[in-house]
Amino acid sequence: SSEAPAPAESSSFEGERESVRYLTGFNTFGRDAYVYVAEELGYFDEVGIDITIEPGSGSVDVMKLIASGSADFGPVDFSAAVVTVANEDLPVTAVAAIQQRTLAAIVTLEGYGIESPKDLEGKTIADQPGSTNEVIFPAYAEKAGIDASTVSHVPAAPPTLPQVLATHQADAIGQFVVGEPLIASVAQGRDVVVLPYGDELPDLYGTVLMTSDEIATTNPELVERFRTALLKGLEYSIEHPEESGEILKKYHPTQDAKAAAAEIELMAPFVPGEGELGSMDPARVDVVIETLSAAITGDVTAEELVSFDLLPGAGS
Amino acid sequence: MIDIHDLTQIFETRTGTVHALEGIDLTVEENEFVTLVGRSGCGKSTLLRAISGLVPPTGGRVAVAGDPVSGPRRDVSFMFQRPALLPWRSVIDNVLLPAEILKLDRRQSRVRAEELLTLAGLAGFEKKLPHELSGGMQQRVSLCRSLLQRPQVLLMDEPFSALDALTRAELSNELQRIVADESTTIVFVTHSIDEAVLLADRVVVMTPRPGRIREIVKVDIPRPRTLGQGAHIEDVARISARLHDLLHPTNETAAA
Amino acid sequence: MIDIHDLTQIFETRTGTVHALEGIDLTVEENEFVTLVGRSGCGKSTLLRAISGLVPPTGGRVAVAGDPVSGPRRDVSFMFQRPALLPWRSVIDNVLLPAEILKLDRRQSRVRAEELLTLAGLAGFEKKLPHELSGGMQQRVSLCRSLLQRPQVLLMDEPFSALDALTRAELSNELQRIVADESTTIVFVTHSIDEAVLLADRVVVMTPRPGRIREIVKVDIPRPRTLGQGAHIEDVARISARLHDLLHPTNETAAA
Amino acid sequence: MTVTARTPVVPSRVVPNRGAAVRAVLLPLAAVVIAIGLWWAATEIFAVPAFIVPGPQLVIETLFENFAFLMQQTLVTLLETVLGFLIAIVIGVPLAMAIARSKVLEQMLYPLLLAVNSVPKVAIAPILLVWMGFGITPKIVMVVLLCFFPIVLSTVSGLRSTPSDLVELTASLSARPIQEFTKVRLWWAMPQIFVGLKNAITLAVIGAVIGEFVGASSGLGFVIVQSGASANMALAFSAILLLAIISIALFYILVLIEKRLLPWAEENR
Amino acid sequence: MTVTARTPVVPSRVVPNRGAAVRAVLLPLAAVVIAIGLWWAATEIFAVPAFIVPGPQLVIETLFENFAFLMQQTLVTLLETVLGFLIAIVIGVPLAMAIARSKVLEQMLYPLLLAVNSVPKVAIAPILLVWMGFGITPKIVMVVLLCFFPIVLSTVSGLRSTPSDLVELTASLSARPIQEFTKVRLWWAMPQIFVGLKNAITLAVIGAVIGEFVGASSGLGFVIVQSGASANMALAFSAILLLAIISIALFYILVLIEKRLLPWAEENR
Ligand SMILES: Nc1ncnc2c1ncn2[C@@H]1O[C@H](COP(=O)(O)OP(=O)(O)OP(=O)(O)O)[C@@H](O)[C@H]1O
Ligand SMILES: Nc1ncnc2c1ncn2[C@@H]1O[C@H](COP(=O)(O)OP(=O)(O)OP(=O)(O)O)[C@@H](O)[C@H]1O
Ligand SMILES: Cc1ncc(C[n+]2csc(CCO)c2C)c(N)n1
Ligand SMILES: [Mg+2]
Ligand SMILES: [Mg+2]
Repeated sequence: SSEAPAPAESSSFEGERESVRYLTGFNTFGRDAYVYVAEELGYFDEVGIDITIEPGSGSVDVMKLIASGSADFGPVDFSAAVVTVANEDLPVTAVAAIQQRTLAAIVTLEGYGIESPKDLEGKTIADQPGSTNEVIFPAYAEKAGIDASTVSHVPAAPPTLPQVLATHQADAIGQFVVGEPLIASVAQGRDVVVLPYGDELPDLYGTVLMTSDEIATTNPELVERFRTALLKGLEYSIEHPEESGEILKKYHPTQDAKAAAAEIELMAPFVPGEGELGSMDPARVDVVIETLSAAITGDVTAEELVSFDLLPGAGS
Repeated sequence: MIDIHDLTQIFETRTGTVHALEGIDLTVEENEFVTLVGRSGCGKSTLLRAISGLVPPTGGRVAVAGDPVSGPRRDVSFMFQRPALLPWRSVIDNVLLPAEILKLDRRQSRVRAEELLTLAGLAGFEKKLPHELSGGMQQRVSLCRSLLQRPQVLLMDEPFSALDALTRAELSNELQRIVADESTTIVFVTHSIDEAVLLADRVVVMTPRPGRIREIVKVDIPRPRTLGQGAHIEDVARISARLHDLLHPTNETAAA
Repeated sequence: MIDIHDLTQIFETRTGTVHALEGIDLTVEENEFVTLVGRSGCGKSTLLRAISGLVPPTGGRVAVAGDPVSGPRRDVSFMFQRPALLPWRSVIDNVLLPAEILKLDRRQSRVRAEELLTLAGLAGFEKKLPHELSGGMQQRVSLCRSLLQRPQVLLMDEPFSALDALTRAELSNELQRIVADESTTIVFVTHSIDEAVLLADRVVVMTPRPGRIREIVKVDIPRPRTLGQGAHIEDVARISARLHDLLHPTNETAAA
Repeated sequence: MTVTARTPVVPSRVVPNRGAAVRAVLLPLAAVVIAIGLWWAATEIFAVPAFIVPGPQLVIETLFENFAFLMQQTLVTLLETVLGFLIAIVIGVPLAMAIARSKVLEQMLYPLLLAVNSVPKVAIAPILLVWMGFGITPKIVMVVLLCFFPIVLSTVSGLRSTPSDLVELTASLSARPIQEFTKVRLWWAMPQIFVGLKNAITLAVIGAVIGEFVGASSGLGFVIVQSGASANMALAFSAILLLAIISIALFYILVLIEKRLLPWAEENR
Repeated sequence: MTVTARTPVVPSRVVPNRGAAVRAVLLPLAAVVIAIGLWWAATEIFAVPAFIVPGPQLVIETLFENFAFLMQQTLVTLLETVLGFLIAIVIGVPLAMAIARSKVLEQMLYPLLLAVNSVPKVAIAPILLVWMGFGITPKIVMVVLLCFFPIVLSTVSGLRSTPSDLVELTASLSARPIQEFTKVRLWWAMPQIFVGLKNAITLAVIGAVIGEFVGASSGLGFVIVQSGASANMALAFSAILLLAIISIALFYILVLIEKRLLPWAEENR
């Protein structure tokens, strides 16, 4: 994993140090840079945490690994968390929002005849079967007033999606908003058209920081320390995208600092919300559950999904 | 040494049943040299395998040294009709195989192996691989291998078939010496009446399908014997003629 | 029919060079029956292979029917020292292999194959697989196979080594009939002096390492011949004795 | 003092041995039962959560709940597997034949085959999709890519290991190369070719699944992706179970064909 | 009228033939050059965009730009591959030995091995992670899982195909089973075991890559996932190129060992 960076300043933490295993959301792209920023700037050190960062492989895997105790914290798409926790009873819980609005989007190219959600009717969307984007789509379609039955979904593995779009094998693909530069790089000069789900479904959260129910109940103090440091890194990174890109590249030399900075800039508007950075609203969570009800077979409550008492500004 | 009673061997194949041996009764004394003769396919090899314990008989009993045979024994050595050399081993290592398996003394075995190879005219070929040898040379390697362990009982299936008369004579002499010096019991298959008479105390004549013993001919000529020479030329001729008759079907009635 | 001039065959192996043949000069006339005798390992099989074109000679020239040999010929048939049967083919299908390869008439070939098998005492075994046969039976299948195609030249490497005297005699007769009726030229390796004399027009005696021709002995006894019988018993004895002398090293000086 | 063993020295194949036939069914069954038992014990005793490894009851329940659907998907995957496998044979055996005959071809082709073989197929998924679309073609291509190499390797080795005795026999009959091949080498190589085929058939199943991972809306690979994406491990495991059954069934079909076709082979006697 | 061919009938191995040695290097090289030429032509002529298939120049440029980094990743993958491969041999050969001896074991174990073998490994990658963490262990386990089956299959077949002649020979010497195995069957099986190993080594490379697809932060598999996700096909292809080179190198190391160890084998004569 990552080499230990020189602490920015000698540790000011007095208590007992703890080790934390952290998973990124998916690999090591700009959208996950904030954890490296936090480490590089010594934020974890300040709170007495020795962190190990492993690249994750998507929301569901991250939840599984946290639930089974193989990792302690990780970012998970909240919509994926709602559906998975509801259906499969994973003992995981959210302890902070990373993005207040969902990054999920439909992405297409100029000239494919899609300018607004309405244009999706009669078109094909390529996406991984069962992915969050696909799962949310019916709710999105309803809100946007599209007849979902006229839209056909083409199954394709995530790494193939940009190529599938660029070669017009499909009219649109499921992506996160931050994927825009990636799509632009293969679009051969065409403009990228992004239709964020957040436009129609403003209540959906984006990524949230999750930990296991066990850690949340037995070690709330660690959760708070960790969450504080991570959010500090997040805040710094959206304010300093360029520098964050460089930091990421330092940890992962194959990453392109500019591309990472671009992702962070794209992500920045989705991070802050009404309240404190990272906060979540029980009423909104209920709306999210309601919105996704079509994909949910089990029962789930907001409290099962989110540890409201551990959220930023929850009074501690 | 070897007691065979009412031995029967049947092979079932996709295309029917072959009665290879039927009602074989034979006793071979310790230190006796018995040769088996009979037409090709009459069951000679099968009989040797039954004695060796390689193939459990379909019926009847075989005992070696008083013990019923239920599998191969360490004191019985078998020289197969085909050389059965290990293609990845040099000549000397092929000959040394029994020493390795029976855990005999390494150095002594090596000395003996080299002696045997020299005797068989294979000096200088110790390091060759089997496929670099002629057919007769391969057979001689196989012969040396079967002699390495100084067994109590030696079962030999046409050991000289691929050899010229001279090599045959030399190796026959060695075999007679072994029987005399090391009190080995030998059962020896051959197609040569001369060889059968030269070597045997008794010659067992078999008839084919089903393989039965037609007659056992005693060869009461004093040893050492040599081919086509010596005082007992008349005895040899008489016995040879008798064997010839037994093996020849036109003299069918004369036999029995 | 066969012209061999100054033939040399050298094998290079990991462990050194073997001079298998050196300066072989031999001419075999059409319809002649030549036997090769010599001690085991003297190069008889190697000579046959050189004639057949299976192995290009290291030096010298071989011609068959006037054409230099550069590879196997359709009118030359080779019976190998080992049976070389295809384990997945039944007896009859093994015998029919040449017919398939040479695209001979199917029905005729089948009739001939059955005739040959009967002659070789294998009637009833047509459907068996090779591993269900005795050693001698396998050799007979191989013999039948080599006779199927009525070749002009027949190269036979110890075809009777695993056979009993009776079967040997029967098949020898058949071979002589083939030479007489079908004007086949035969080169035949054997270890049996009797067989060499019985069958050959000329006997080629070879000496080992390097393999050279020691002498060629003419057998001018009228045909058909039978073993150990007939009017020319003295001629046979004389020639046999001569061959014995040639093959026997203590009489070294007597030869040459 | 006596040996009265009456057991004939008969390969069980020849005189159909009832015990053997029963054993051929009972033993694998026993093994499967034991395996499922261990699986159950492992999940129960170590309290492995169902979202990591679901217990057998749950998986089998799920399997029967979705039986009709899963059978349909199984058929899709089976079809891709079998088609790709047959194509791999049709390509692989002649290729192996050419390679076995010619050192030059071997030295030129093996590095290329190895290169193709070592490419992680998932990594070239976009190429396949762009090139061949979402139909059955890319799945079949994936199957062929995954399973032709063991066929080639085993066949080449089998053809090359033909004893020189038998090669000389055909040579002495002036057999043409194709005759040498069809009458001798191919048959000699058969037992080894079957080893290659048995290897290939299990890879073929994997190939079909990977093909479906890349872009499919049916097949067991699709089921695994979809259920994996929602952490529905019970459904994923039912699909995996069906894959295992397909693999085992296809493998034993090959074993049966082999025993029929090659009764003379040393291993089948 | 005369045959004056002076070519000795000598396997080229015996008298080191310079031409053959040169050919053994030049021909594969030629093949690779041709392949790269075709690749170049395909991308140029059909104007395939670089985000689908990058041209060779671009890939090789990228490779040299990231040379030190890629070498590090190559070493990681190589280590996993070789370790896993060796473990697979250590597990596979004794297992094959047991299976070859006992029909009962065969009938019990083969279905299980087949089942394990047919599970799409990517689908169980998270299980391995949960069980074994993010270290090198799950990658090595993946390698073993992918490559032990061909070893077992080939070894069993090799051991079983030992001619009855040779088996009877050891039997007649009252050899213990272990002696029969070490002195005869194992050697007889060697050429076939090597076929299994050659198959296994290419699968081992793939296994390491699949292991790195999930839960790794180094190795060529990691590079491929990362570059694939950012449509950086040039980098992905450099990694694939290095994988191919690893595969080819390991394969030919096996070939060399085989030729050294088994000069008597029909195929090596
Ligand atoms: N392929 C080979 N490689 C190396 N040496 C060989 C090869 N074939 C034969 N030889 C050698 O050539 C010599 C002659 O062998 P050949 O088989 O011709 O003898 P032969 O007269 O047929 O003997 P036999 O009567 O025992 O069959 C022998 O010394 C043998 O070791
Ligand atoms: N494994 C087997 N399966 C079926 N039949 C067999 C088997 N082994 C031998 N036989 C049959 O048993 C009979 C006797 O064979 P055996 O090998 O004992 O003969 P033999 O006397 O040694 O002959 P030869 O002198 O030709 O070697 C033959 O008819 C043969 O076909
Ligand atoms: C190469 C690649 N990039 C991103 C993701 C994460 N992800 C999972 S689903 C999805 C959007 C489509 O639904 C995205 C971006 C992935 N799995 N593979
Ligand atoms: Mg016999
Ligand atoms: Mg010879």
